[in-house]
Amino acid sequence: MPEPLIAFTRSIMSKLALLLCILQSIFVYAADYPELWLEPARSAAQLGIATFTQSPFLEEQNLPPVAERLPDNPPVILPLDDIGTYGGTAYIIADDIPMFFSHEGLVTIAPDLKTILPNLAESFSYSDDGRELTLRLRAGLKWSDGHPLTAEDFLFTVNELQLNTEFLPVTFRDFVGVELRALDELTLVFSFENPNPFFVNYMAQSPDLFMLPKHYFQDFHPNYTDREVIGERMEEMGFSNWSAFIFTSMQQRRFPDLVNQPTMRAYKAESLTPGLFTYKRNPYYFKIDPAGQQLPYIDTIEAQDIRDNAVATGQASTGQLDFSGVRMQTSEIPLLKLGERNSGIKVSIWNRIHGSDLSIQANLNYADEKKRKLFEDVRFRRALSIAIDRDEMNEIIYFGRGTPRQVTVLPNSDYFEPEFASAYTQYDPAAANALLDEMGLIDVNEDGFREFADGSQLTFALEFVETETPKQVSMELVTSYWNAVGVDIRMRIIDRNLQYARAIAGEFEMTLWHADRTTDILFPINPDFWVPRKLAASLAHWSEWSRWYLTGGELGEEPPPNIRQLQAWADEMSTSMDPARRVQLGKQILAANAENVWTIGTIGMAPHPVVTSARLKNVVDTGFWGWDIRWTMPYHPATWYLAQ
Amino acid sequence: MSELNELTPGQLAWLRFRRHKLAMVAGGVLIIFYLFAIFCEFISPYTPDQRNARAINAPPMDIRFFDADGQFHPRPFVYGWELNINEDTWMREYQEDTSTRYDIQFFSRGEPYEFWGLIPTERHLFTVDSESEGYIHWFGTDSLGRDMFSRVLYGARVSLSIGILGVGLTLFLGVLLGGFAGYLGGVFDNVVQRITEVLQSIPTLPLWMALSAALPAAWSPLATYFGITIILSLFGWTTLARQVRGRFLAMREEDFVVAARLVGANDRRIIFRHMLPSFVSHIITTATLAVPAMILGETALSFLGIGLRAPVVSWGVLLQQAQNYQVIVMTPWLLLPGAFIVITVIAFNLLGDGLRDAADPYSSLSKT
Amino acid sequence: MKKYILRRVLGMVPTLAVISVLVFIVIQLPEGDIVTSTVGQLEATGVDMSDDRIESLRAQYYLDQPLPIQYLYWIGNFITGDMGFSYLYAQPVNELVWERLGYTLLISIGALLFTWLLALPIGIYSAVRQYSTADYAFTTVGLIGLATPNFLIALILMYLGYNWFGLSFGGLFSPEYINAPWSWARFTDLLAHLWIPVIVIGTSGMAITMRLMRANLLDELEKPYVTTARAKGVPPLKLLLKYPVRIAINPFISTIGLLLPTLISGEAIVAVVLNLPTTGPLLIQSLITQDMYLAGSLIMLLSVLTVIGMLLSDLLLAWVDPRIRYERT
Amino acid sequence: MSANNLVSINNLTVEFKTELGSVTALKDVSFDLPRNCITAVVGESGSGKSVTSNSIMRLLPDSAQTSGEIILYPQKSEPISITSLAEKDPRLRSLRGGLVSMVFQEPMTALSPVHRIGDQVAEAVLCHREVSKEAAWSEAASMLEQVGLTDVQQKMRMYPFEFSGGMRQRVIIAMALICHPQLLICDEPTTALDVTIQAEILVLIKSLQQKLQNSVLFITHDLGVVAQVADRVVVMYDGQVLEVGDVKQILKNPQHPYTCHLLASMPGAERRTTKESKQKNWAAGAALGGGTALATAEDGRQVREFVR
Repeated sequence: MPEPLIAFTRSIMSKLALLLCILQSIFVYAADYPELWLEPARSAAQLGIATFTQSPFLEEQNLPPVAERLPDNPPVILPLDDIGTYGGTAYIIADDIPMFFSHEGLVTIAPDLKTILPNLAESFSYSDDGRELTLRLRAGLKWSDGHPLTAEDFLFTVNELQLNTEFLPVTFRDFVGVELRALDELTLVFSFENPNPFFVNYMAQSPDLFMLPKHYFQDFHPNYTDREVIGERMEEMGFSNWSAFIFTSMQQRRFPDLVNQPTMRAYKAESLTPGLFTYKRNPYYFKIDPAGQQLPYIDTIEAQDIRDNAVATGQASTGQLDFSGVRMQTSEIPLLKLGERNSGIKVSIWNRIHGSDLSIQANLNYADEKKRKLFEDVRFRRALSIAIDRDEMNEIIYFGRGTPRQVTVLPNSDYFEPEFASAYTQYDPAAANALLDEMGLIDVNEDGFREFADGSQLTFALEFVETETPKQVSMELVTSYWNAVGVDIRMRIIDRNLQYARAIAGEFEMTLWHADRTTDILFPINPDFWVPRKLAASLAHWSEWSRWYLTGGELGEEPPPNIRQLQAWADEMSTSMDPARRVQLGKQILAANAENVWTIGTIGMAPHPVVTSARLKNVVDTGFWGWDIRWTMPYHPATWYLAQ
Repeated sequence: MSELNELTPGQLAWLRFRRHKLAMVAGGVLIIFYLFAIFCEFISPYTPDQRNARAINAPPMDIRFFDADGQFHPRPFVYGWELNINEDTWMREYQEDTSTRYDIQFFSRGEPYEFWGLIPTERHLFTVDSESEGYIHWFGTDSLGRDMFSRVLYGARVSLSIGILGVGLTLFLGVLLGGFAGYLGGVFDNVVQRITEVLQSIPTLPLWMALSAALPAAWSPLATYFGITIILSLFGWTTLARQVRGRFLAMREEDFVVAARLVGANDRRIIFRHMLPSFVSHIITTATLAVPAMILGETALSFLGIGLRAPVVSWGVLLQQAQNYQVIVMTPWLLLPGAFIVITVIAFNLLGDGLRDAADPYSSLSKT
Repeated sequence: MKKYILRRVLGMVPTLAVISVLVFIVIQLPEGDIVTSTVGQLEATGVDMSDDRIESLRAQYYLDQPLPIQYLYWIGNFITGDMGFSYLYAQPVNELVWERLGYTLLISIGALLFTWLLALPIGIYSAVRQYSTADYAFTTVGLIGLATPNFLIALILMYLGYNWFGLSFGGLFSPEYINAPWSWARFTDLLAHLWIPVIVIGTSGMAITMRLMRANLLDELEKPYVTTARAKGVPPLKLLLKYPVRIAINPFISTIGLLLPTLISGEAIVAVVLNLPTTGPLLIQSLITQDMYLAGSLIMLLSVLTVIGMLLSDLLLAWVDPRIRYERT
Repeated sequence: MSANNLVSINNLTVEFKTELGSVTALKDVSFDLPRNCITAVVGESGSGKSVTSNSIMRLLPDSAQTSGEIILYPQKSEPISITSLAEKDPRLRSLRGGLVSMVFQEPMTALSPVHRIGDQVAEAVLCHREVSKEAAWSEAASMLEQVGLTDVQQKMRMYPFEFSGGMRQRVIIAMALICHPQLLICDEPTTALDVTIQAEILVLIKSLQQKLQNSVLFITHDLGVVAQVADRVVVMYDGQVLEVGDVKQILKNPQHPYTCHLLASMPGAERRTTKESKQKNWAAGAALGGGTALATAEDGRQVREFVR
């Protein structure tokens, strides 16, 4: 076929495909994103796309033709607004890398915050008893070095790493009782000890834990390579053993060896220098657009490693960054909006996924008996909660655009009831004073602060990490509200590493974190803020009860019956195959939390600024921002492009 | 000419100091600042943590004598402000409402406080009627609606005292170690010399950081304050010790010391009665020049988030809260504590210059 | 002279030994260690960690050994040129440090030169025209530089740099040159960015240098040899530069070594604000995250440089000042 | 007059302004320096000897206010009014070190410690004549030989601190004479030296004067030295000239009582304790100034310390 004809056919075909997509979306368009994003991506064959094009960037790189690099029947992703054009370098800061190109897993998350969609897998299905999950991989998927992605890679990662006690002495909770086998090169079967209906959620949210390129890492794995050879390699790279090396590879963004490691993501590390991480498009990336163009659109990403927030904000507000989200702060929206008028950037206001920006926790397992008695008293927690003027906080910190609420799931969750969010949020200092008086906490020496019933001094230390949400400024307000009802609180900002160590050791008197896991993606499988089943930096108020649960009663402290009930409900919720039963259990858990105020919430679903440059297109105007959905995963960052 | 005879060395020094106009001015400024710091509860119209939810990030207010019609009022006043949050820009816009006028009242009632933590009172130097809707924020307000003027004053108390306290400690260490090293010589001198050398070879920042991070979490703000002061002075004494040692070495051989020793005075007496007084002026000067280093050190620690922390109000803490891009562009009045730091540091330097010239018995009085 | 150098070099050994112990103690002081830190970071990315895992990590990092053993292990490797492994960056410290150290030295030396090239002539001028208006003006400007906290100057200059010259925020290069190979364009781009940190760090030392130069020179101007030279008929400017200035500058040469720690500390804070690829942010980050080998080796390295710097400045002084040269041989 | 005199000083008055008022250092001083002759100015410290010599060189500090006139009559050119020269006048530079040069009291500090001897001596040549550096060095070498140094080539590469005081003073004399000045001012050149070396230097100065046929203004407080070298004597006290005359005449037959007491306090003349001689000295001053002289002298000293 002569060249012009090919081009003509291609353009006709792509226009047809586009038309089809658009027609579909017009009829069902409801939210700020195409309704199609809620369904499994159509394949090229379904849409009749037979010719594929690639970025000019990839030409003359001695690569196989694009059709051979793509899978046999690539998934087609509908861009938000229009079909993009290839090329360009996107400038971001390193912290936004996970937001600018998502992890690619077997399955992925839809923007409704509920639905799990196939991704690398072409389909997945559960057995009726929920004990078997079968996934079928797309045929012809390839790692960024051209090596095929097969069931082998998953078997290697799950069976020889995650379930290998040399690699992980203690298996991750969500992998306990999991077995993986392959029926053939493309069919994977996970089987579970108990019904595990939400394992797909976990797979979608943490895809990086399931797949490492076997052909690369087998050179570092003792099952495949002589230990002495590995030892020499480790010596050279400075690692003490092979598991430290692979563990680092899985977690470290700055790890220089990433340049050598194959990936399935849209971009691959090209160079990691002290100040700048450069990523280039993955020539074997598996998704295409409706015009048959291989995604992503953008060729290069240059991510500066910026620590200081002033620099990050300065760059974002003056249009020097194409995308910026993770370092943007609610308080800086006016500045960014000013940048919008002066520098032509676009400031989209998303909503943070956090049920509450703060989850204030008093340690119910605290070693000091007197304070522990206080913390255990529900009147104390309720008093602290209603002593907070959330409306004023909302005005002062959130421009009145957040939602005063307790730590609970988002309104669109199946498990939500309005009173879970509103319980004990009405500002009532008089009632708070009455509750505290009733407990016998009286200001004996008239210094303005209450003392213990026996007259001894009563102050609380509240230590926390300033990260993600506006915690310090919130706590300055909360401190003043609590001081107003006679509670003397001393806050101190600490480093993140200390937060973790002290949280799991139960050493905090009081601390706080931000409350995510509020969507139907993570809540049903990990209701961590509401049930003591996990040790984490974010959960410092009942670590001993969690430890008891995790070690089967060997360590920690046996929880009281109502807490054990909670744990039982949670266990049942994540294993029940009956959706109605699950919702019932989930609501019971949340109702108990609303009643007992085990952690105190402030403002949730807060406005979060996301800054894009004038030339970056196809980014949604509003969305949910947070961990549950890996920030941008449902919004298809691979379809973002730079307008010329 | 003969009047010169009657001048004591102190009077001569004062004459020389007075000639230093800038130093005089600097001294005056510092006296005012320290008065501010001492009487901050009274001078400030609000307490440092008092919030005004109707004035968040409000710019400095104009204090007026002339109203909108150009009419003069003997009593200064401020206009009321209307707050409007712009839906598009998300900005809090403040508009003067010339129909509401709030007179400034002096020695009037306001937020109750305890003067020096002892005397409970509610009198402030100036306020607007606390019963009314009005408020006065001369330096504007911060992101929580707290009065910057009050906060700067309360911050002065911490920052200025940290300078003096820290230098006091530095002097104590420097003079003690340097003095004994210079006077005794030998092994002791050698040890001090080596310690000095070691401390001077390590970048101070990591030392500060590690020590600050090691301060126990449970410490009260006051204890942390003293901890930080000690950390700051722990590494400042080396320079002073070197100078003192040098002086002692030179002086040890001088006639009056030799004479004292021959008479049989013991070492301590010789050091404290004879040698120390002879360079007190030098020490005072060095101390004056060291105060600003302490104040800047506190700021640097606060910048790194390992110095003093809220709710303690110091200039460093205030500036740390202002160290972002938004402040420079949109709320520059939050940088005012920085201006006070700059003025204080300059003033101490000029004062130190003046004192040095005054204290130097050889400095020339001739006019040029 | 050779004997003197040898004696000085040998004298460095005990000093460095004491420094190394001190550095080791200092990095152990804060609560927590690299394991709590790594684990905290991993946990933040969604990985579950257990108590066993933490203990096994601790063993991997030799943190279960007694402190003296840890010290010997560290310093032994340091002496042989192996600065250990950074857990934070998952790289040998050697690979992390050298390029950044180059930029640190570039900026520090640039700042020093900037300070001297500006402050010394001003100091000379102020001494010659003592109490003139210009003397006061320069002193005041110098003091403003000294008095303004460095990070504040950095922030403001960065803002102005963008508003006036369109310079990108922070960094030593424009984004397009960060990874480019060295070329003339990249070099000029570096210079276009270098001035901000150089000025910020340089200004803080300006006032002190000016004042010292002024005082030193005023002292020297009184010396009889100046009168001798004047009586000889040496032209005024030549006289000033050849005799008193030449001698008044000597004390500065001897302080080059001592200035290094100050410059490095100042550079660290400025580098955080300006996002410079130098050792400063690395140092601060490693101290915060308790990355022991990185922090320890970096401080140690900087201290060694300082001690060497002191030695070099002493030698330099001996070279330019014959009195010292002859005293010490 | 001008045919015989190299310099004439007429009604020279010098005041130093200070914060605390002014101090008069010279009061209406007038005397002449004849050609080819060594004139000594004698007086105790603070009597104004050095202020006089520094006035001739224009080396007074800026705080000095001068009235009166000093006129230099060079051999082959127009007279120069030194007191009225502007600081930037090229004639002033050719005067300093060229027509007039100076030897200072403190040989230990009068040389730059960081420059080589040869460099410092040759510089005087380079400042006044357009010659090559090599030529200047060789001239310096021959001059240094003339002042009695041996191993000149090697010594020129050395630094002042490697020299003894006497050697340094010889270097300074060489430096002063290298441009053949018509007037050499020696400001107490031997005070800081050992007695034996003192004599050597005096002999050197005297012999060089006879050889070079120039004028020397010799400032000293020591009448013994005066007797040894001077042709004429000027006696000064408290900024005033008390007596001027031929050396023999003044030593044998002093007219002024102060001169008598100076003579009496000479160690060589009458051996008495220093204390006694000082008392005499003051007494003489008292006689002169009418009771307050002592106090005045003391005040003057105090103020001068500040003036320094």
